[in-house]
This record gives sequence, structure tokens and C-alpha cells, in this order.
Amino acid sequence: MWFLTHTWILPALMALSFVLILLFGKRLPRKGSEIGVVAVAICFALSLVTAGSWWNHINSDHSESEHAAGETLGTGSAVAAEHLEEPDPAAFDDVQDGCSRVVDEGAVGEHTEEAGHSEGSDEEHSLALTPGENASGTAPPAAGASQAEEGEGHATTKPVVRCAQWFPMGLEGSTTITVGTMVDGQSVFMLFVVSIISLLVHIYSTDYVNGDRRYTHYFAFLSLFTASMLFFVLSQSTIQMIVGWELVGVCSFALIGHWWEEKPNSDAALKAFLTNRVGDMGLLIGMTVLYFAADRSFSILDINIMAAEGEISHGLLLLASCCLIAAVMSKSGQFILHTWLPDAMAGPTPVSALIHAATMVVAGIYLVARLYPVFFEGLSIAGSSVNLLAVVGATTAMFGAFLAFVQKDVKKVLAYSTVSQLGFMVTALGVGAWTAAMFHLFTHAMFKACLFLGAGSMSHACHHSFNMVDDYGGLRKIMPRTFWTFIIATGALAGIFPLSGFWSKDEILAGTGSFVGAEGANGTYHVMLAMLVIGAFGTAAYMTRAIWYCFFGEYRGHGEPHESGPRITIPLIVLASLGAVVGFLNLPKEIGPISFPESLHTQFEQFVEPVGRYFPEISHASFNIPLALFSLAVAGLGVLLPYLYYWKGGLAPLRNLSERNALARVGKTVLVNKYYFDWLYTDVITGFVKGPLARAANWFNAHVLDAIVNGVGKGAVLTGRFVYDNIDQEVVDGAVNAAGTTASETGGVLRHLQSGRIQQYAALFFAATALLAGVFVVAAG
Amino acid sequence: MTDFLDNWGLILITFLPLVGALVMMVVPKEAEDTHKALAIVASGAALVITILLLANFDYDDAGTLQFLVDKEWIPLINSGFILGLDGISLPLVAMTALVVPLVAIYSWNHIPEPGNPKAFMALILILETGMIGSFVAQDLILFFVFFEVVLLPMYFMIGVWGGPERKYASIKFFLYTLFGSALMIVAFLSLYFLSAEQTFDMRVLTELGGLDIARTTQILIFGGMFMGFGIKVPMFPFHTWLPDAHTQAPTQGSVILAAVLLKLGTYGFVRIALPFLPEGAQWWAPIIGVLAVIGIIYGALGCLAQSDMKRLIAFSSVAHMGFVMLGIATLTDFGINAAMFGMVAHGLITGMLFFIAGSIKDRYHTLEIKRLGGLLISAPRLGWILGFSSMASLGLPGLAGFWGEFPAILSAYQPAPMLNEALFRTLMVIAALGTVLAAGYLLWLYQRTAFGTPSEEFADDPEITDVSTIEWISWAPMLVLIVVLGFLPSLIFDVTNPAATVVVAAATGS
Amino acid sequence: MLLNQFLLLAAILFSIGVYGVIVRRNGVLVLMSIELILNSVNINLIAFSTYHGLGGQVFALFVIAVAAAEVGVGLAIVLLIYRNRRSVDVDALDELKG
Amino acid sequence: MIGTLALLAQQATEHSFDTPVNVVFYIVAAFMVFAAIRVVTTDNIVHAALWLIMVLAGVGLNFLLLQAEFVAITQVLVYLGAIVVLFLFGIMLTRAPLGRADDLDNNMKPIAAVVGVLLTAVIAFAVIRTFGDDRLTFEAYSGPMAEAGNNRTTALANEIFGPQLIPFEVLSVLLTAALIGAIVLARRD
Repeated sequence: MWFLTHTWILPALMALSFVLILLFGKRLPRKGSEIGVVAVAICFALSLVTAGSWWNHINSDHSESEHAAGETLGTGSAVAAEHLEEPDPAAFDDVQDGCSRVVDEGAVGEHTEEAGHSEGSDEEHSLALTPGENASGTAPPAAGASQAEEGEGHATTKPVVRCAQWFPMGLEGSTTITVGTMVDGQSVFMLFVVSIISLLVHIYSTDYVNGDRRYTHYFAFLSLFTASMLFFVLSQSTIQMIVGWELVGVCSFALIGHWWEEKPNSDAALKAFLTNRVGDMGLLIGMTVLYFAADRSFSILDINIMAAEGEISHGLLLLASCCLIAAVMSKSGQFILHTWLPDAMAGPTPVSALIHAATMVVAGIYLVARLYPVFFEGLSIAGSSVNLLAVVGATTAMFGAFLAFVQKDVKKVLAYSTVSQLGFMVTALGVGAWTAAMFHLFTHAMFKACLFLGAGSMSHACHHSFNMVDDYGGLRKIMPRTFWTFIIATGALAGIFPLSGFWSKDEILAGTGSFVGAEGANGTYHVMLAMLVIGAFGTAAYMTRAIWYCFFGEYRGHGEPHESGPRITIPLIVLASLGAVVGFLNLPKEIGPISFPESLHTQFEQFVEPVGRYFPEISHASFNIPLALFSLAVAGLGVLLPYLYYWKGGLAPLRNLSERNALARVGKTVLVNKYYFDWLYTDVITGFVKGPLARAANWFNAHVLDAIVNGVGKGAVLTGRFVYDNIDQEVVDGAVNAAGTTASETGGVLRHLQSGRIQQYAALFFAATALLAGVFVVAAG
Repeated sequence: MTDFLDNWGLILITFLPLVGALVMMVVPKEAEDTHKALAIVASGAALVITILLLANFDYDDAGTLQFLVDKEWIPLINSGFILGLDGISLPLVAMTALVVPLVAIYSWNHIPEPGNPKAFMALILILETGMIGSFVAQDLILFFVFFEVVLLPMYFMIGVWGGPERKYASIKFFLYTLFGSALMIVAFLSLYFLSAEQTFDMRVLTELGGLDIARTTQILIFGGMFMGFGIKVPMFPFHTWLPDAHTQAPTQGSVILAAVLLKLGTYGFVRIALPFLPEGAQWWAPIIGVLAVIGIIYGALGCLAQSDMKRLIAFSSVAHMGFVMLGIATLTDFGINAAMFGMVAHGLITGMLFFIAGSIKDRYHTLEIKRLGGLLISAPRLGWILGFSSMASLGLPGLAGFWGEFPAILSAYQPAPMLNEALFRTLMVIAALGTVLAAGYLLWLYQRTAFGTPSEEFADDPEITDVSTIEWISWAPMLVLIVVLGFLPSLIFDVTNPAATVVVAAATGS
Repeated sequence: MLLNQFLLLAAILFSIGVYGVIVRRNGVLVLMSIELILNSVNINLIAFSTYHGLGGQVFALFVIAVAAAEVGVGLAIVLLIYRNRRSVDVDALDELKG
Repeated sequence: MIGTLALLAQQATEHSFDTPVNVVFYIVAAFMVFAAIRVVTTDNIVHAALWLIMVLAGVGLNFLLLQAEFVAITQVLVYLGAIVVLFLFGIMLTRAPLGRADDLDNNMKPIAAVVGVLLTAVIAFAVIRTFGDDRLTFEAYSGPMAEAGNNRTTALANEIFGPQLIPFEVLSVLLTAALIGAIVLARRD
């Protein structure tokens, strides 16, 4: 339990590491990388322990209840209704007072001993505010009975929430903005993913960027990157999420632009940051809407509970989820805001691995998963067949895969592959397959990190080129370890049985609920299934193409490539093995006739998926053998066709198709130009804002506003000069002078009035006339 | 000790700098280092006393005035010498007391042409008196006097130590603000004559809350104040003095101008205009909101078109103050708090940016963005600080700028009940767009100045050195504060919140 | 037709004439501006004559005649000044200065 | 043309013909204002004289609209025929710069502009306030015209040589004096 209440140590440790590296890194023997590696290693260890604690937590609390989360939950709405009416009184035992208004006011069980105990010494808690009272005793003790009934016993996840007051707002602090940690299966599993990928990337980097210009800064920002992501993952309030979200963004900015001497790199960094800023607009607005919708609360728990229990109007939820989808689109590289992701390859390769597997892009998925009730209710995911989230995801999954076909740069292939895979995850979330999305995130993190690091390994060998078409080839024999790990990861990505990708992707496909004989899905998303299958086929095909270019044929580059050192290959091996086996963590309950024992199946689901008031009642699609075979066949076809084309020289009609067929040519041009989105954003939108629009504003400033001001100013100065020349100098000064010199000079004053310039007289005359006449006219009227 | 602070604390921080300036008068002009030291000592002493005041401030009671000084001043018109400190004044006083010594330290080896530290430092000290005085004055006439005291030193600073266009810029600045002041004093006087009790005492006027003043009259009087304060802020379309003044002013002038002077306007809105004239405020709030948002977008677009770094930063001020004004216009606790935070954050961040711009100018002798480049190579630390400040300026969470922007946007979603919700929600969306543009121009600036390799012109220029010790000393506190406030926003919100709720209650009549 | 449209036109012409009188430095141009003024007066006179009888038209004729005389004398003066000073700059004529 | 316009003007007393006359008036008026402004702003003296012709012609047209065709003709004859020619002579005799010249104006432009605007505003205010929507009826002409057998020029002559005889005589003396004076002044000794 101690580990669950003190998870703040993880981001704090990484942040400390950042500061230490920045301050002392350069003076250390290994230029600061040792601090980073040690810190992240400790983090990894802590995350493992935390995961263990969480496992104990959910099992010990519900040892008497069965984990029958699977299909039982989906059996009917009656269960859900009953569930809503009688919330488990103990569900929020582990939520500290003041962290969630709903929990404070509503059915709160006894204050657990741990919670009281944990408010011990650390400064975070000394700040803690404890408004609201424990309305203990109001909770009905009937929940236990209902659990016993029918053997349903749906276990309720007890999130461990700790928080401290960040700042007060409003009358007598009517709103308290809190900062803290919200620990449940979802965040614990993300802690694990982030820290393991980060650890391997750190180790890998010590070799990969060895001797770099800014080695120390590189590690400092890796630390900060990890810290930000951990901070984001552990967020207890939405405002904290925003902070983590943006910090992740700025770290990726710094790392993508790591080699900022060259303009393309800094351009890519800027593009990444600005695109994300566009999405952040949606984030800020969405969070604002949610804050007011949840009756002025930033607490994720509050928002989720209120959204899940229908206390927020559907319209507001829809609005908020649409705004947040914009944020997700930018952060997770979803279609039409994905353009920054491939460009982000300008950063060092380990950073790409980190961005694509565990941090930056995953943040968007995590955001949706975290606030899932908002999306689930807002988009009416259950029982529907189309919604924005699913459309965005499926489109991305399909079109991203197409784009990967025409890339020459191996990293860009992988980048578009990430875009496409993120599309899978988003679709999964969009169709209600929450667990499938999380599971795919998990498996994808492993094999995609492996692929990126493998690409880095190849480029390390081939003179820092990533151009697989021109500079690679035949690396199979030269770099066997890289080759085999790459092959395994590719197989996982393509969804080859029994590698991890197969299991997670199959779960997503089943989750669309569209395939014949599908059971237990939330809705029937036919279009999504079709697009995902096309995406899956594409994935297998472009990865096979990449493998051909990288590892087979003749070496096309120059110099003598060589296998990379152990600090590079060991992370590869670790990741490849993980990528191969993690799929078994979430085995279905039964595959046809074979049913797995309880301790084997759906372990991941039990670990990760929350059950309770703060999570919608989602159901889980069951494993479907025909679908699994179908998807396997699709992947096999995806491998087979390129195999015939490249290895065997077959499929002759397809060769140079784009030179013969106009339609194919157009298609290829569109793909090479990335659907013209870059052109639209850079040249049209940015160009317009930075060029004509900004210039127009500036022109307006200089020629209209300033001209008015200057005109008025000049008029005033002239009037002033006139007054000065004719009245002040002549009359007033004159009066003073005249009075001072002699009183006998009668008419002296008048004499000075005469400047002798007729026209001044005329002007004075007319002005005076006009004024007098004006006075009379007005007075007379 | 506490008694002493209670009675004399505010008087001391207000007038110590002035005393310092007077002492400098008797020191001969040639003793330049003495002058600089005197200025640092005088402003530093004010800072020390300010810190003592902060330590003795009762934070639980931040909504009421503390360390009150109430002396008879001009009994003929019921104007008293009233000074007081509450949650609205406190952050601004603290920031002023901090920024001025830093500027004085920075001046140690950065006296701009044509030299003469005696006059220069004396002006800075007089400025400090005026600024702190404005923030602690609790009497309209007294406030007005201090408000005007600020004007002249700044005029001379720009006009004497400024750039090539200094005459134009200084006169523009002077006339603009004077014009605003004229309308403002008229508003003050009419308030005096029309209010139930004929007094200039802000405490009384807050309590009256526009009682006995007809709605239309309130709107008119508010209009006068709007011009006076709005020009100072500066709000679109009265902002055109700002880019010129900033571009031409010496570094120190720019820093003080950005950090403190602009806040006089927003402070005036929060302290005077809103609580005194609630109905006027409610009528004007949508107008202010719209102008603020125009300012946000317009300032950002203006930035994108600039070729001069200092001018760009000046335009960014217009945008940032737009967020502050948007917060004020919502008449909500969130909005006012955000505005208060925004003022401090903008003061620190933009002040910092102007410091950097000044230092770049010292090294490169130009601020033309397209001639710069590769700052991270020529002067890495300076480049880092610039990057850091840019990030803070574009409202990155975790740094101070964010807490001025996000709550302001948030507050516009649900403005005070009597305001038009649809309008403000539109404004919210547009303001959010402003954050994108802000990122655009700042990163674009950063890319072109810091990234890349230095141009041949400056590649081996021996003058381009990294941050000097003096610069570190004068910058470090601001940099640290930007981070600290970013992670512990409660440092300011704790203080402003009680006072802001008072203002909101007064302005919305709830 | 409204009476006012003529009167307003006359007012505008008058003001333009006044502007010219104040602004122009060349004597001849000042005289031209005076002509503008006189003409605007004429418009007024005739417009009012539609209400008050033909006296207005008669006076307009008188004004035209006087204007002719005035221009004659005025130009003579300008000529004389030019002859004496080789300039017709009205600004330079500050003999009246006390 | 003159006849047509006069006819038009005459018809304008009736409502149905109001609009075309007004259209003519506003076009002429706008042009006159523009021309007058050019007179006082152009930096070429000869152009100023030419623009002045335009204004004066416009004034003549206005006279026609006001059914004062005799004055209109006099205007054209005297002004356009005599006075402008006199101006051109003056320009040439004073050796004024015939092309563009930059020093035709003094530094009082803003003041003059303010004065001008002020004057316009005051007059306009007074006029609009006083006369409002008064329509031109030309009824004052009907009596004298009936006396003169429906001939307006005769009526005008009756007026001049009737009630206004003495001013007319005085005017002729003035003209003679001016003539002599002008000769005296301009004569080269």
C-alpha cells in the first residue's frame, strides 16, 4: 500500500534527475548519463513494486469475490442499473478526503487506516486540505448482499487517490484545485510501460548518442520527458493532466530539435509543438467544459463518476469529448493532425522510440482512456455503430498504413506505422473496446520500441542514414541480432500468431462487434472493421517491404557495416522477447473448445480495467475463432504479396504500375505528398497567418491606428505651436513683458497681438466668429 | 518591530527610493559607482522591508487592508494620505520591489548612452516610489498623484537614453498616457461629487459600491476610467504607444515598463473601476472582453509581422495583457485571480525577455531577427534563458505564464451571471486560438535567433560573450520565480483569492 | 427642392474659401479663395430671393459687380507688391506688425 | 440648354419633377465641392484658376436651378469672361510659377481645416435647425412676374431700376472709383 500512495516519488525522482544532470552532469565522468540511467532504473524497480502492490490490492480486497468481469458485465442493463443504485460503499475507501467532492459528499465508507497513516510526514500531505465531512454511515450495507446474490460479485476497483491542495479559488476556496496521484490499474500499467521503455532507451542511448554535441542535455531531457509522462499518467485532476500533457509536448520539442543547427530539425520540432498547440486548444476548452459540467471540479474521479452516472447532460459531454478528440488527434497523431509525427523523426532515434512507444503519442490514448466515461456517454458508444472517435481512429489506421508504403526512410515507415497503430487504439476506444485499446497500447509499446531501436541500430551501422532504399540492404547476415529482433517485432506488429500483436489486434477487431458471430461487443461498427482490416493488411505488407529493403538483397550503401554493441542489442533482445510473449497476458477465457484456467486468462484485463462508479459499464467481446483466422489470413496475405513481389520477382503487372496507369500515378503522387496535408498546413494556413494576415495586422497598426494617433498628435502640436506662437508668446508672454516693462506703454499689449500676418488674423477672426456663432446658435436653439 | 512595520512599513517602502534619489542629488556627478551603489542600496532596502512586510502579512485576512496608514492630507476635499496593503496590492508591490533592485544591479555595467548614471539611477528610484505608491495608495487623489509621478521619469528615460526614434516615442508615450490621465481625473472628480459621501477614500467608495449613482452616470464615469486605465494597459486600440516606447526605451526602461507600469492600468481596473462602479463595470464588461480578445489575436498577428526582436516582445505584451483584461472582464473569481496572476507572470516573464533583448543588443548591436541566429552556439546560456523565457511566455504549464492564461480562458466559459454567456464563450474560443499563435511567434522567434548557426557577420565576434555575472545576479531571481510560481501557483492565488472575491462581490453586487 | 440643399452647399463653399484665404501664400490664390466666398454668398442670396422677392437677385448682381471691382483692385495691389518686392508671398507682408 | 434647365427648374415646384432636378443638383454640388477643394489645395496656380472656373460655372448652374437665369448669365459673362481672365493676367504679370510649386501654402493648414470644419458645422447646424425641410416654392417671384407680363428678366429690371435704383447708382460710382484706383495702383511710373 505504501507504494500505491507514494507513487509521486517516480516523477519527482525523474525531475530531480533532470535538475541534477543539468547542474552537475558535465562534471561527471559519464557526462550525466549515469544519473539518468540510475534514476530511471530505480523508477522501473519502483513501478514493478507498485504493480505488485496493485495486484495485491485488488486481490486482497476482493479475495472473496470472483473476477468474473468478462461477459457477465455485459449480460444486461439490469445489472448496471442495480449497480448504479447501490454503489459499493467501500469503493472509494482509498480516496483521500478532499480529492473528490462526489466521493466526499456521497457514499463514503470508513476511512481506512492506510489512508490515515499515509498522511504522515511527507510535505505533500502537510498541505492537504480536508474540507467536507465523512458522511459515514449513510452508505447502505446492502452491497455485500447484492454481491452474494446470483454470484455476480462484480468486483469494484478501489482507486488509490492522494492529493494536496494546489491553490484555492473562489469564495473561501469554494473550488480547491488539487494536485496528487490517482493510482489504479490503468496508471500502474502505464507506469510500468513508461519506465521500462525509458530505461531501455536510456541504456541504448548511452551508446547511440555517445560523443554527441549535447550528450548531457540529451539525457537531461530524457529524464524530464519521462518525468512529465509519469506526472501525466498519475494525474489526479484534469488541470494536472494539462500540465503533464504540455510538459510532454515541450520535452518532445526539445528532443526532436536536438540537433537544432540544421534547419529541418528545428522546423520539425516547431511543427510538432505547434500542431500540438492546435490540439491543446481543444484540450483547454474541453477541460474547461468538463470543469463546469462537473459542477466546478477538476477531479478526474468527480468528472468520471458524474459522467458515468448521467449527472452531466449529454450535450455537454458530447461537446467536451469532441474538443478532447481534437487534442487527441494532435497528440496521438490522428488523421488530419498527424503530419508532425513523421517529421518528428528528425530527432535522435531513441527519442523516436520513446515518443512512439511510451510517452508523447500514447498520452492522447491515455487521456481518452482516463476520461472514458466522458467519451462513452458523450459519444454514445454503446449500441451505436459510428462515432467521431471511431471514425477518426479507423481513418487513421487505414490511411496511415497507405502512407507507409511510399516511404524510403525506414524511420518514416515506422512513423506512419505508429500513426496507423494509434488509429487502431483510438478505434478500439471508439467502439468501446477499452481493454483492447490498453492492451494494444501495451503490446505496441514493446514491439514498436524494438522496431525503432532496431532501425537506429541499422543506421548506427550504416553511417547514420535512414534511407533503406538506397543505403541498406543485405543486413541480415551482417547484423543478425538486429535482424532477428526486427523480424520478431515485425511479426508482432503484423499480427502473426502467436506474437503479442496478434492477440491485441484480434481483440480490437472483435471489439467492433461487426464480424459474423461476434458476441459481447458494445456496438456494431461495420465500417470500422472493414477499415481496420485494410489497415491490418497494409501493416503486414509495408513491414514486409521494409524488411526486404533492410535485410535482403545486396548491400547498397558504402563502407563496412557492423553489428552494434551490447548496449544497443540487449535492449533490442529484451524488447523483442517481451513483444513476443506479452500477448499471453490477456488470453481470452476460451478459444473454441479450449478454456484456460482462471489464473491464466484475462489477467491483463483484471489488472487494468476499473470496475465501479467511475467507469462505464462496458462489455467485452469474446474470442471469435473465424475472426482470428480471418485476420491471420489477411496478415498472411499482406506478407505473401510483397514476398512474391520482392523476393520472387513475381506480380509482374504491378511493376512500374504508376508509370503506366494514370490512376495509380495519381494515387502515388497523392501518397508521396502525404495527401497534401503538409502543403495545406505549411503553405496555406501557416503561410497565410504569418504572411498576409500578420502583415495586414501590422499594416493596420502602422497606417491606420498610428496614423490616427500621429494625426491627432500633429494636430495637437500644430495647435500647440499656433497657440504658443500667437497667444502664449504674444499675448500671455507679451502681457507679462508689457506689465513688467512699463505701464505707460498703453496699447503695448495690443501691439504685440499684431503679428502682422493677415492670414493669422483671418484665421483667428473666422475661428472666433465660428465659435461665437456656434455659441449663439446653440444658445438660441 | 511589528508596531514599527504597521505604522511605517508602507511609508518606508514607498519613500525610501525617493530618499535615495535625494541623497544622490548631493553626491557629485562624477562618482558614478557611488550612484549605482546608492541606487542598489536604496531599492534593496525597500526590498528588505517589503520582505519583512510579507513575513508579517496576515494571509488569512488578505481581503482587508493591512499596515494601514491613515493621515490627514488635504482636508479641504476630504482627501487623506491613506496607504494600505491587501491581496491585490501585495503581489504587485512585491514584484515592483523585486524588479527595481534587479534593474539597478543590471545597470551596474549597462548604463545606456549617453551615460550619466546619476540622473539615470535617480529616475529609476523616483519611478519606484511612484509605482509602489500607486499600488499602496488607498485614496484616489493620492493614487492619481503617484500614477502621474511615474510618467515623467519614464518620459525622460525614453527621451534621453532611448534609441534613434526616442523623441517621437517618448512624446507619444507621454501624450497618450496624459490624455488617459485627464479623462481619469475627470472620472475621479465626478465620482467624488456624485457619490453619497464626498470622499476620495477608496475604502469608503468600495463600500458604497456606486450607491446613489445612476446607471448611465456610472457608465459614463467608467468610460473615463476605461480610457485612463485602458491606455496604460494598453488595450486595443490604444496600444500603439507601446511598441514604440518599448523599442526605443533603454533596456532598464523596457523592463520596468513591461514589468510594472502596464500593471498600473490593470490594477486600476481591479482596484478602482470594478468595485466603485459595479453597474458601469457590468455594462462595459462585454466591450472590455471583446477588445481584450481582439488584443490577443491582434497582438499575436502583430508579432508575426515584426522583424525587430524588441518590437515583437512589445507586441506580445499586448496579447498577454489581453488575457489579463479578459479575466477582468468576466467579473468572476477565476477571472480576477487569473488577471492578478497574469500581471505578475507577465511582469516577470516579459521583463525577463526585455532583459535578454537588451543583452543581445549589447552584444550584437542589432535586434533584427533575420541577422541574428545561432545564439545557442555563440552564447549558449543566454540562448537557454531565452528559450526558457519564451516557453514561459507562451503559457507552458509548469511555468508562471500558464496560470495567467488558462484560468482566464476558463473563467470566460462562465462569466458573471449578468453577462452574455454566448459572447464570452466565443471569446474563450478565440482566446484559446491566441495561445496557438503565441506559441507560433515565440517559437518562430526562438528558432530564428537561437537555432541554426551564427551568421558570418557575428561568427567570431569577440563581443558576443555568454551571460556575465552581473546578468546572472539580476536575472536569477526572476528565473527562479518563474519556475516556482509555475509549480506553486498558490503562492499568489492564496493571497489574491480573498481579495478577488471581495472585488467580485462588489462588482457583481452579490 | 429644399432650401437647405443650396444653403448647405453655400456653407461648404464658404468654408472652403475661408480655408483658402487662411492657407494660401500666393496673393492671387487668396483672391481666388475670396471669389469662392463671394459666390457662396450669391447662392444664398438667390436661394432666399425665392422667398423674399427679386431684391436678392439684384443684390447678387451687385455682388458680382463689386467682385469684379474687388478683383481689379486686388490684382492691382498684388501687382504693385510684386513690383516692389519681387514676390507675392502674403506671409512676407507683415508691415502691420506692431 | 439654359432654357431646358430653367424649364426643368420651373417644373420642379411641382412634386413630380422634384427628383430629376435634385439629381442634377447633387451631381453639380458634389462636383463643385470637389472643384472648390482643388482650388484651395492644388499646387499649381494655373490649375487653381481652371478649377475656379468649374466652381463658378457650377454656381451659375445653381442660379439656373433657382430660376435666376439673368444672374446666371451675368455670372458666366462677368466671372468666367472677365474675372478669371483677370486672374490669369495677374498670374502671368506676377511671374508666378506656372507649373507645380511646393510653397503655395503656409503652415496653418490644420488650423485652417479646423476653422473650416467648424464654420461648416456651425452654419449647417444653424441652417438645418432654422429651415428644416422648407421646400422652394418660388412664390415670391409670382407677384413681380405677373406685373412684368410673365417675363422674369423684365421683372428683375423693374426691381433694379425701381426700388434698388439708389444702390445701383452708388455701385456704379464704386465701380468707377475702383477702376481708377486699379489703374493708379498698377500704373508704372
